Amino acid sequence: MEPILKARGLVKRYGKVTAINRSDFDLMPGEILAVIGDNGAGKSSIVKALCGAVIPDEGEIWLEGKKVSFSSPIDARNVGIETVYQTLAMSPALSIADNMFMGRELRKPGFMGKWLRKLDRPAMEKFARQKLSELGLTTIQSINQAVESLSGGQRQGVAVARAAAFGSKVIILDEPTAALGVKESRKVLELIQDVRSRGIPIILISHNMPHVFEVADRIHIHRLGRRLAVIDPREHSMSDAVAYMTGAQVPEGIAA
Amino acid sequence: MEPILKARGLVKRYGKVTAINRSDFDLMPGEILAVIGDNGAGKSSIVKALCGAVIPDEGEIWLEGKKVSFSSPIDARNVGIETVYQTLAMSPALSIADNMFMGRELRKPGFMGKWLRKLDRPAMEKFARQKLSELGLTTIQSINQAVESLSGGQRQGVAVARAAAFGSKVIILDEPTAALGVKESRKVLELIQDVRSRGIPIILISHNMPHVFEVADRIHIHRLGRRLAVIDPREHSMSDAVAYMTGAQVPEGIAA
Amino acid sequence: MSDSDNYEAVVQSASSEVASFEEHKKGLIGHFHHALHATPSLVPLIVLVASIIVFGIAVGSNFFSAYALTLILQQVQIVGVLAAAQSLVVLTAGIDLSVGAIAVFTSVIMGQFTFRYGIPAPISVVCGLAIGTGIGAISGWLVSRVKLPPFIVTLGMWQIVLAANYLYSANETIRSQDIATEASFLQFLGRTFELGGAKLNLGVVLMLILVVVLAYCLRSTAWGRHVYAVGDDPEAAKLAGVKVNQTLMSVYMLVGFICALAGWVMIGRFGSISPSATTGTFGNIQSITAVVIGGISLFGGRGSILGAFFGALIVGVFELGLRMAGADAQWTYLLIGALIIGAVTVDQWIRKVTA
Amino acid sequence: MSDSDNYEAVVQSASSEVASFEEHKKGLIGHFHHALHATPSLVPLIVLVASIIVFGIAVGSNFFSAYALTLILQQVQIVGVLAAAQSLVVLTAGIDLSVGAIAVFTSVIMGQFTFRYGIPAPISVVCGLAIGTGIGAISGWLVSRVKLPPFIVTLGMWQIVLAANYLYSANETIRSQDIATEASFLQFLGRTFELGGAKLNLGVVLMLILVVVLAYCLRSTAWGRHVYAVGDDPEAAKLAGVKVNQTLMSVYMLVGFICALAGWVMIGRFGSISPSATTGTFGNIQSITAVVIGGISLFGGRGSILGAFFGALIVGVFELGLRMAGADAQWTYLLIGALIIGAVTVDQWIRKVTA
Amino acid sequence: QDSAKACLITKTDTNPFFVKMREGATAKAKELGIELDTFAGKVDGDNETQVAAIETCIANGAKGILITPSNSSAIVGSVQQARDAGLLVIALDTPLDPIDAADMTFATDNFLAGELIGKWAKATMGDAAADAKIALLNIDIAQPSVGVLRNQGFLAGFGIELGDENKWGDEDDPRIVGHDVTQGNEEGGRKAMENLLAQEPFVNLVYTVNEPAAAGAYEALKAVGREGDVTIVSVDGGCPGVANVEAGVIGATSQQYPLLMASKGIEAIAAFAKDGTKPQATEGKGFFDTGVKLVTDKPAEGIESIPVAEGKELCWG
Ligand SMILES: Nc1ncnc2c1ncn2[C@@H]1O[C@H](COP(=O)(O)OP(=O)(O)OP(=O)(O)O)[C@@H](O)[C@H]1O
Ligand SMILES: Nc1ncnc2c1ncn2[C@@H]1O[C@H](COP(=O)(O)OP(=O)(O)OP(=O)(O)O)[C@@H](O)[C@H]1O
Ligand SMILES: [Mg+2]
Ligand SMILES: [Mg+2]
Repeated sequence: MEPILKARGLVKRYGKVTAINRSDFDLMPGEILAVIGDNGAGKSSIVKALCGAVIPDEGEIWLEGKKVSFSSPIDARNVGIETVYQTLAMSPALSIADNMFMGRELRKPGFMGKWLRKLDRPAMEKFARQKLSELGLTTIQSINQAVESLSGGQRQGVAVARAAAFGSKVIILDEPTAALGVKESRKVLELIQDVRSRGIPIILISHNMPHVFEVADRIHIHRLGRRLAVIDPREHSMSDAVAYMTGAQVPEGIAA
Repeated sequence: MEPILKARGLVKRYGKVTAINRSDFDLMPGEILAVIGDNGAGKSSIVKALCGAVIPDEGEIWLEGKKVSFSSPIDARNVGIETVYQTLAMSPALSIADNMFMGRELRKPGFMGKWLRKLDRPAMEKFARQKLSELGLTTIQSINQAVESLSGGQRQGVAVARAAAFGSKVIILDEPTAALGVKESRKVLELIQDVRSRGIPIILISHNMPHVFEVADRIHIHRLGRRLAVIDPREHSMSDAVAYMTGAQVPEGIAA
Repeated sequence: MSDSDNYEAVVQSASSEVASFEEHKKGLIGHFHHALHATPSLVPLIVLVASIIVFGIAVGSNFFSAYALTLILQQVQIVGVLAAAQSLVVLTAGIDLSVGAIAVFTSVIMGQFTFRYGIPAPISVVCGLAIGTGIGAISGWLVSRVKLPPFIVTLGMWQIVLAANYLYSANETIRSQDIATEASFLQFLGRTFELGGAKLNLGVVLMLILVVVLAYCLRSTAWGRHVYAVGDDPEAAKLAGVKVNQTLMSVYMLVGFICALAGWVMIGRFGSISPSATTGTFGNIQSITAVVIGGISLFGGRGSILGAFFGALIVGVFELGLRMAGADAQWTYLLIGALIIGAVTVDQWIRKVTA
Repeated sequence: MSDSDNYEAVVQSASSEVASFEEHKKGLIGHFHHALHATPSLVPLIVLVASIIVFGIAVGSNFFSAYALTLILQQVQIVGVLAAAQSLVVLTAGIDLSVGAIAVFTSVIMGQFTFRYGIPAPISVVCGLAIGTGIGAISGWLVSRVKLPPFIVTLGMWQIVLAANYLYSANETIRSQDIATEASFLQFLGRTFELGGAKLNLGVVLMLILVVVLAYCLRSTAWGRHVYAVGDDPEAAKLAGVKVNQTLMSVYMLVGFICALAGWVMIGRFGSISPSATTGTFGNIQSITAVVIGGISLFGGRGSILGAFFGALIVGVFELGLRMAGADAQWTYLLIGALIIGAVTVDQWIRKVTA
Repeated sequence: QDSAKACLITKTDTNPFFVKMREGATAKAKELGIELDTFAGKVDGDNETQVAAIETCIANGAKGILITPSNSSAIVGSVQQARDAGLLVIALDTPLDPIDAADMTFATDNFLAGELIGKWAKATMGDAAADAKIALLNIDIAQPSVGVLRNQGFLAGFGIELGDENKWGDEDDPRIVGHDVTQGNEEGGRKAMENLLAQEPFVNLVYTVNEPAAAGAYEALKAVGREGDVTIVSVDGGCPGVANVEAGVIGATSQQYPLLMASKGIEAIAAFAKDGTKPQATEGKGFFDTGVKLVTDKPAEGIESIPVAEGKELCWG
């Protein structure tokens, strides 16, 4: 089967620091691919390269067999790649609804919307509230709160809800549950499985091994800026995975 | 036994939003107190009120039996309360060493340090590198990197290393392992136990139940802006704790 | 720790109500409090009203005459229009030092096109507006594509436009009488009409309409939200899918256009067209002052254009009030300096108590 | 998933080497690349050297004469000192519009104290420096304690100080000849000496020393780090234990002091003491321009004071170069605008290729 | 009945010339029992602030306005408004364009002031005038009319062919080294002189728009040791300026009489407020000429001048 998203030989350097070191990447259609690795291994860097947020110094990327080179995240979004960044990418002073619909606002029907381009605020707020409740974020008291005044977890929830609501071809989640509580993390896992069941492949970066082993179809292990191995969670234990990614053990028989 | 840090009836409102709703708080000498609760329950808000980062609208705080009212985090730090904030409180453009020693820089010995007040950069960098290696953060390639160019986990590691290195009376950790990998989280847990063994009490906010139940002496459950209950991890299961904090079940027999 | 493997299952039965707390303050004060919290641009409005009252008491009844009160609007119209333009740039975390220069230059263009080349006045006005927009486009391109700091780009533009203005006009003033007889359309925005005993001119009306329209666009259209997002955190806005460059480009072009409108307003207000109008030199500081007094953050993304409008009026009230009270020029400057600091202190204080 | 309970134990045997990669670029270019990456203030230096060379070619050998080259330093000394002060404020994410006004006012104070009250010149100078520091302290108090935006505080101060300056001096100039005969100490910084055929004065030396000392303080003392931290993210700095208010206060006071030094430099340079010196009105824009060309971010926390110094020199080179090339006054004004944009474009470009 | 109100609107109040004008007006107003409000622009050429000032005077119910227009044609509309509201408007120092837009003008002839120093410089230099190297230090690139009149008057007096009389900088006589701007103060004067010296080190005649600029130019010349062989001429005749003529810094300056203008103006308004009489112009001119005199201790033949000692007595203040 042809990977839906494929990369070969990606390199990214910042001055003397190497973030991606000739790494490869493959995402198969319809799968949940987990990416694991130490802090600073380069996980965020490589997925940012895949979604246009970082322009790699070297290397090539293919989407559905066609070579692509995104010059900005908007390019990637236009072809249906939706991303939750580790830094969340929110406008702190704007409201929850504004942030969720940033770049794809709803307009009022009829004259007001068509000619005066008036936003349909009630509709956007209702939608936002509903998505957040689905994620179990029932502690948000005012949907008009500025994002900067939200708690860490609430903010992350807004970002996840945004990506889940709009992704169409690939969804990339960079540590989507890091700041979330037990209940909220659970809901995100359910959401991920729900999205997969609609046939949309997902890249999930996470440090939570039980969660990774619960939902992933394949696990990409990243170490020192490159792909070390791809393992099948049914064939390897969590201990194996942790041993590989921390360098305690070198995987055998598996091509990087 | 008298709590080392005690609060009664704390209230904090932001416009129409209530973050702390007449909450109480007790930290006993030498213990590890875990604070758990849903996203947005008000955990960060209450610890911020304890360390001077938020001025509560109402309520009183006692440190070692003496009433205190901090008007800034510096007041709290001066009496030995060291905090890792959920937002990390780093200066993005400054280097790792600069951030770790912010506010307590090392000066060169002799004339240069005493009269020209020259910083002892090599010493600070060496110390920083050592602390980070102790936390397992071996992926940081350059100790002169600006903090903004670090990965999410690396950044959190720097913040934790800073608090652990300097706290003397109380250490507050707000989700210190959220962005950390398996290895790095483990090291932080070891660090926490190490600090406790030196007799310093710790407040640990975390969403990771296994970790909480592993290290905590008591668990403060926060719900809807106030303390719902304090439980003993040896007498309650994780399921109980999760049920209490999410509102699935109401704890009985335990005074809030 | 027996059933640890399963603790996550418990959340299925978690409560799913949205959290809510009883309201704290009620009644009139509570309402007022909440209104200020929700609409921060009310704060400069309060300061404005307060300063009108104070000056009214200090200066006496002359100040409350219809003539004096409309005079404030008249005197503020140019700065008001420029402040509207400046607000847009400042909301994107930029700054535009060239607003005044563009206004003066476009007014000169409108005049010279009519008088030097004999182009009909309405077409000259359109040309002026187009050139203003064009200058804005150059700045916008340098800021968004070449990624230069707005301060430098517009500082350079300021010098270039001002010098071009003197060179092109050969420092010649076009006299009011000539315009009135030969091309009165240029003075169109200077036409006055009565409204309840007060005399207003079309320039003031234009300013008011402009502020209302921009306030609507910023608050209720996608474009407006993007302007805020770009100013708030350009990196985040880009990652979230905002076309940052396009938004910046549109803002700078619009600003150029509005400055050209201000140029047209200038002709209406002064009758004549002079390349040496001080707006060219001080228009930038005046408009930035209005914007900052109005509570817009120079770091971008926070504040409202209505605030900037009230800010311009506050300065206008101070200036007229002090002049009418007979303070001499240096004392006026000194007191205006002190009053501006005072106004913003009051503003900060109101914000603090209602936070 | 059998041994899931224990997977965390594995990390005990994890590798504990610090990650490292082979170096990418080597040789001279690699070194140069790395130097630029590590010391961004080299970039304006390159632009400066390039513009000296370009003007040298355009103007001819006259430009490389000791006279012309030292003239640049002479002409730049006041703006250079003000830019050093401005850098400090801008690094804290502030802006100081009052720098020029303080310089002029303190020069007037030094003169009037000596001539009006008969105070010995050195004591007058000290009084001037103290008053400058005091004005800075007021601004610092308003910014740090009352939490007003620096733009507003210093805008107000600018107007207040400038007006006070005219009122206090009654617009009277103290003539150079009178100072030279009666209180030549006031002109101390104007004394010249020869250095390898070039004539330099003590004001220039003061500027150079000031820049070096401030660069040292900012880079190598705790205070300097705190200045950066406060500008970078004041909230984070406060949480991390920086005494934000004290740091701001120290910066504004130091800035007031340096501006007063600039006032003393002015007496040395112009000989006479005049309250209407242009520095009072344009010193702020000139110093901010130098700071921004030098690569300091107006959002605070990024950049170096050496950059600002080079920025001031770049503008000085442009001004003198264009005049020597024979451009007339209006064209000079226009071209300087264009050159400033050009210089920063080159600067951005170098930064991009070496990123 | 309150005492009559009058307004004085000057171009700036940072230039000592206008400060003296204000002092003269204030003293006279006090003497005649008139309530005087004073206004000023921010910089030379600031028309907007003057418009706002006229409006304020109307709002305050003043009887008359004394104005030194920053922009003599641009202000005309506002002046008309004031006259329509029944105020007496008198232009001081600078005539309006057209001159009859004001009820009366009390002025110096700035072109004449320039011409006097031009003629004096030519006569003083003698034969050397044919290959003089002239530096011209003007006020501002906006070319306000006073600056243009003085500049062009100087050139005309020196015998240089003018281009457009309404602007400086378009002459092509090779004796002109260059023009620069000074903002009319010492700081600008020094820098402008340095710039022109860098262009042509052997400048030997310097025209300056006023005496502070001249003092600045002198410092620049002193720095290169050429103060002895350069002649500086200037306009204004303020006390420090005349002192500089005495000290040999300035060769000659054209003296004006702002105090006289202002006190005449106040008298006229007082008369108008009393019985509506309007002031009369000087015979044969469209305005009331308050005169201009050349001050120098090196009189040149055929050019009327007064010695420094007399200039010091007449100087403002
Ligand atoms: N802009 C930058 N400048 C310099 N170095 C950078 C930059 N961005 C990333 N790096 C470095 O690249 C390496 C990889 O970072 P990356 O964010 O991809 O790690 P990660 O695997 O996502 O880690 P984490 O699990 O902590 O999020 C790190 O060592 C980091 O310090
Ligand atoms: N500055 C603020 N303005 C308005 N609301 C705020 C502000 N700070 C916090 N809140 C609100 O207070 C509530 C408690 O926030 P807090 O950060 O304490 O939650 P938390 O328990 O730490 O959550 P998390 O686990 O997600 O970190 C949230 O509903 C949040 O939206
Ligand atoms: Mg990451
Ligand atoms: Mg929290």
